Amino acid sequence: MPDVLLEVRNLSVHFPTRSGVVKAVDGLDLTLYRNKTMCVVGESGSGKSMTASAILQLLKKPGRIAGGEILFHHKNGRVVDLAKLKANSEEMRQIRGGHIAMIFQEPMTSMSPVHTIGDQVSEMILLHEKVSKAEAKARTIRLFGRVGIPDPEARYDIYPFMLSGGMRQRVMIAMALSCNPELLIADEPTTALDVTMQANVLGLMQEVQKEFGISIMLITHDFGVVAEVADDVSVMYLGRTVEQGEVHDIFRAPKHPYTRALLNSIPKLDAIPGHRLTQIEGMVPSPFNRPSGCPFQSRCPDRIADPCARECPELLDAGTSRARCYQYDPAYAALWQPALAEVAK
Amino acid sequence: MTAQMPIAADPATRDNLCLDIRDLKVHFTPRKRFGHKQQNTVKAVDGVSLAVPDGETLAVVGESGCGKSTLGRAILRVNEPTAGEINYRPRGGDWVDLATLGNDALAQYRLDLRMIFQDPFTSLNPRQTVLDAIGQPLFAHGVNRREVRDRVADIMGKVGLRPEYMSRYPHAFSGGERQRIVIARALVVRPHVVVADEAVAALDVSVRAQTLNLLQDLQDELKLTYLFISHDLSVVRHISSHVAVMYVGRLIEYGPTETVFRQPLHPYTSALLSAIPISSPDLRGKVLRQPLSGEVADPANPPPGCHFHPRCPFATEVCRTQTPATTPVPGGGTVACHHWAELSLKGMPS
Amino acid sequence: MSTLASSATAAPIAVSPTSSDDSFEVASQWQLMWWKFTRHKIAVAAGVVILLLYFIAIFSEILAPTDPNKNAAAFKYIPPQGIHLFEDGTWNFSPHVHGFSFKTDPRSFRRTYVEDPAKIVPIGLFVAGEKYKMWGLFTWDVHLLAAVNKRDPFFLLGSDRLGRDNLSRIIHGTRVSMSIGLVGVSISLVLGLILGGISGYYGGRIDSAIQRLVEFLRSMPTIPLWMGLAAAIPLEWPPLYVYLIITALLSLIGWTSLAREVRGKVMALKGEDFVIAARLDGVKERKIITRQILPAFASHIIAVTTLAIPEMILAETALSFLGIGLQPPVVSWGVLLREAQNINTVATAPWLLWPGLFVVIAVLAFNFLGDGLRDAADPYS
Amino acid sequence: MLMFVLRRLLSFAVMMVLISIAAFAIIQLPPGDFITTLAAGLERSGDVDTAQLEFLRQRFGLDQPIWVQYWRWISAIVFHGDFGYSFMWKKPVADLIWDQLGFTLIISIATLLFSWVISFPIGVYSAVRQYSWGDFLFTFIGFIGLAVPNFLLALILMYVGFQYFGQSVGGLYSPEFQDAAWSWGKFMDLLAHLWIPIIVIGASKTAELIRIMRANLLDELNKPYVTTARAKGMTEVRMLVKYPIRLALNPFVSTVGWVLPSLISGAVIASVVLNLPTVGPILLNSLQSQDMYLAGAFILLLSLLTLIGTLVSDILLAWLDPRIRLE
Repeated sequence: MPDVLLEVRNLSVHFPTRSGVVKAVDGLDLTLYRNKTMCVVGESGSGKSMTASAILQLLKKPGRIAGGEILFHHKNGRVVDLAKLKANSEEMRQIRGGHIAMIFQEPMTSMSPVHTIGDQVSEMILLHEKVSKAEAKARTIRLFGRVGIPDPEARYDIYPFMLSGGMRQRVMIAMALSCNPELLIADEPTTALDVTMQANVLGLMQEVQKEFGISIMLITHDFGVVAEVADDVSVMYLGRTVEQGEVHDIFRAPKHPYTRALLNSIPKLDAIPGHRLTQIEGMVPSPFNRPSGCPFQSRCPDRIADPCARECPELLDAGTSRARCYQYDPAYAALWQPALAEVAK
Repeated sequence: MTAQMPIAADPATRDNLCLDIRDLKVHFTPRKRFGHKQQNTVKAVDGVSLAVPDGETLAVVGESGCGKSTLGRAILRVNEPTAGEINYRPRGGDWVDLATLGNDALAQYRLDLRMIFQDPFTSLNPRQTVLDAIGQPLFAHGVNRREVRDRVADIMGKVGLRPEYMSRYPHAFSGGERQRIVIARALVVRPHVVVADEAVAALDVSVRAQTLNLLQDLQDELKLTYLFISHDLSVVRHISSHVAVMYVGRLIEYGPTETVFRQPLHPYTSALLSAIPISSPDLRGKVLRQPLSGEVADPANPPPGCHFHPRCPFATEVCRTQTPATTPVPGGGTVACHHWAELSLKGMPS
Repeated sequence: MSTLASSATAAPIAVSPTSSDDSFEVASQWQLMWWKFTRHKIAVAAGVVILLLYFIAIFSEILAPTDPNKNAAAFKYIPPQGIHLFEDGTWNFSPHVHGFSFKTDPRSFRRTYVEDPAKIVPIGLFVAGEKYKMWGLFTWDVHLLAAVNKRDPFFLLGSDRLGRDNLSRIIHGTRVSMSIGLVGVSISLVLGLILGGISGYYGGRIDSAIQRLVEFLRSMPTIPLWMGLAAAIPLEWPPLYVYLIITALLSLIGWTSLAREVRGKVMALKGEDFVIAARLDGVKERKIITRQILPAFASHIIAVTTLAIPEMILAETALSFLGIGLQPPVVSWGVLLREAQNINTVATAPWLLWPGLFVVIAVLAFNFLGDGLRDAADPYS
Repeated sequence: MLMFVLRRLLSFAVMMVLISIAAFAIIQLPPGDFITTLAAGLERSGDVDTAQLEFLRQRFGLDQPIWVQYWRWISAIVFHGDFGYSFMWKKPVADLIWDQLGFTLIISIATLLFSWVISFPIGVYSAVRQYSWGDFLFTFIGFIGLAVPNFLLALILMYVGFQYFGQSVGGLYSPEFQDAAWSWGKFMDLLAHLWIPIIVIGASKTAELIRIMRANLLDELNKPYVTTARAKGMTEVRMLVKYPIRLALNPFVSTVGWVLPSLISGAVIASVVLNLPTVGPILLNSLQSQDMYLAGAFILLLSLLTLIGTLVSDILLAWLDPRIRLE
């Protein structure tokens, strides 16, 4: 039985706006294990980044956690509900950086432009550990070397604008690793990078995961990234997890119609060039205008009006993975049997 | 400086082309500011020769700063070429060099060569209705309003938008729908060549497939030629028949997509291909990565010789001093590498 | 290059066209802005105040109880009178104010006025009073609210050292002060649009030249500069000339901030994809400027212009207050405040500070309105 | 950094030349030359000294072309510190201006510091507690501060002081120190009087700076690096001070470039009302009586002060911001 590190249960994040409350995250479930990489995949508006901010209580105003639990399992077995902690409490601040570190999409704007990179990294060490400044600096330089920044000693005193995008993201990774966290949340860490840089940064993340023994929660829209690094996958659509499972299972046998459609819609290198892509009809609904019932029903090829328009079921056992679809509800599964038989033929 | 050979100089092969670009250069010289050091000229496109086959899709790939967007924009004369030829052959017409045409002479070809922009939010004027946006080229060329309405309605149907929405403003549409409007604006004049600059990069995954399918359908229906500029190699492999790889302003490899992806001849192409994320977790560990060290060179201050030599594992003395010539290779492609014949490089990871 | 669709494209306002709320979809930019503006209650109220001030400015002859330059040696420094609607002690409707009698302080021999309830000064609406030339076109004598007998003292806001009616002077001053803001800003706007537009559109050497000029003008301390220039105006020039010259002087410096805004906007817009698209579509350059670029920042410029008007008003007030701006007999709020320059005068006749209140109200209203317009100018945020 | 300072110094010099031309042009603006004006005045008073008039004409080269006149004027200033002659005071200008300029400088800089010290914390408070009651209150006060012209504020303060406290609030000293030599007592007396002009001159700029600081900080608070800093586990206060406030300081410091000119401008007007011994009253006087060398000297020197202020703020900004410093 793998060791659970973080459990998110029925999490909701709400954004009150003039035109009504946007439920950016709406009843989300997620389980992360120690030493594993969990990829959270979704399109814009799926609430994946919001989930990451909610875990560390870093939501931008007026967003707030409207319900649910975020259970963090300490090494000693103690379990804390992060959703109940005050955003600026001592305990939350210990968690941030100390137990859960985070890196972001845009490494340029994620760092202060007027402080040296060395200062910004060693500051984290000084915040969480009782070490001298010299010690923190020495450790920072070692980390810079580890994440592949050439000539780390000289780079300690330079500013972020003097580095390339890939180098900046390495600095962010060094910062995240500096206090030996148990979990690294990476929000689209390679989206702003070129493909060669992306490969390097992903490779680095995989290396340090093994070396430091950490879990990674990687948020992305790119199934290629998922295929590269994930152990587990959680697919999100309009604020909900629609499918969660082991990466090989998800790729081999996606269970939720959305996952299936999404995987089919990506041009693959091993496919015949120029073939027609399987496309998902329609557009992602606006958060103000989400369909009732299953959020995907407006675009779902397998939709059957009766159960799908009802309130969506929980994540159900779908064999190799768990999916949030009535097809896997024993009470309704029979409705899809003829169609599935058709597909099987 | 070694002259780069025009690649499609052979008149026999020129028959099936619609664009024949020769030694195109687009240089940006920052204006000298008083009391400041004169900054280096940025050679965004530096001697690119390229043949675009008629009715097919040529993809231009490369990392950010390689000059692929500038190349596309120079062909449409959004950026003025510094030197070189942009030979274009209209349907049933004769070759003409777009690079040297004056604005008036250019105007008629502006309807033949069209552009699709990357960001559907900035490429539509928020103050124009869909009708005015799509119909803009028609209005500008004096087509009467009634006919414009008909043609806009027609093209809206083709790109999958309901013609009833033509009096709406862009803010009423989602990103994917806006991109359809942009596509409709490019196609309403029945063009010949379409330059698509990262046309699907800003779109969501589920919308991207729709848009790529749409582009392919329209190509078949309207016999379009695409110049497809992209950084996404999986998309490029999917959509293009030929591919041109650029590095710091220069074309380093060109050829039929399948050939280039399976058997790249330039070390940079090979490295680029090896960096594509795998498409299935089953392939983990089966793909040999060739991580590139260092950074993309600064186009204002590129290294001498082959611009790629500081990152190239095969670089020798000649690479550091001499610019490699563009050499035709078997299979109809070209490569600009001193050592291509001695190397045996790996293709795409699958 | 790879700005992928994670957050940037998630515009919360982009409602899918399947929605039934059609008014939003077909609403033009101006409509969206208007909707947004009307949500800004303070700005709407400020807009009403400004309309009211301009109404006063347009109809000042009728609204003023009397001629602003009519001297009445007998009624110097009369304090403001209160209006009584009914005949004293009864309910007979008979609007009036009380007259005055003198009282001399036996020790200081200073004459003071004491309201005398016995003296009734009847007042009325649309009374025939002092004759005036309406808009300089035709002679008329109707006043909205005035003493029935035009020789009677009627000073709702008191009188000054020459016994002139403070209220009438303020109302006429409104015309001058409010129009100077408008005229001055119009000149600035023309200069700012042309120079800023050229600077932003063409760039290059012209741009640097204009930018240096802007920097130069901005680094001058404005008041001494204005003072120097204003003092050079010959005293014997007719008031209208002085008015125009002063306005021109104010806008000579005021255009720089507008030019900066215009330049920034034009620079950003000329590289916008939709402008390039228009050019590729074969739209003529002139039409690109008038149809694509100008409308795109017109709303913003209106907001900035609105915010520039109060600065003009303040500058005119300051110059006139110092005595080097507008000269009597022209009345502006600044000219009026000049009467209150001396602390002893203010102590005896604090009502002479009333024009100051008008300045403050006008400036506040323009600032609130401008802020509201600026917020509304970008309907997507 | 050195290159940056050198470049700024160069443009400073160019600006100075342009401003001196502008100041000279203003001197020349009134119709006729001032000797004629002077002669007319002297004739009326009856003591015409033709020799002196001729000397002046020679001295300032009034019979020469305009650029020669400019050169004589400016070269005398630059090389000999000779600003010309005041006909009103019948003294060389150089003997008249320094005290007033000194006071103008003291008051302007004191006001600048006052505005900064007040507006910085209030701006920070308003941004961090956006839409709180305190924020609304300060925003409202800020708007009032913007709308009240400073001379009106001076008049109101004087009126209130006169009416309710029975004391005059003008001037910089109490009567007993007016002509006294410098002493500790006089200095304290100066400080006691200085606050009124500072409030009068600084009110509207303080209001403006509050708004600027608030807007700057709100911008910074929305930037991703703030989230990064929070994600490190910093306390809110420490995070605010180290990052967003530090960054919002940059545009705030650069405001000195235009705040100083407007403070100097404001000091000129307020001094007329408050009867302060700054440049204001004497400049106004000289302009009204067309004592042009005096006026020209003031305009020139006030502009110089302004330019120095801008220069200092630019260098300060470069020192604060590595992106400029290391360019």
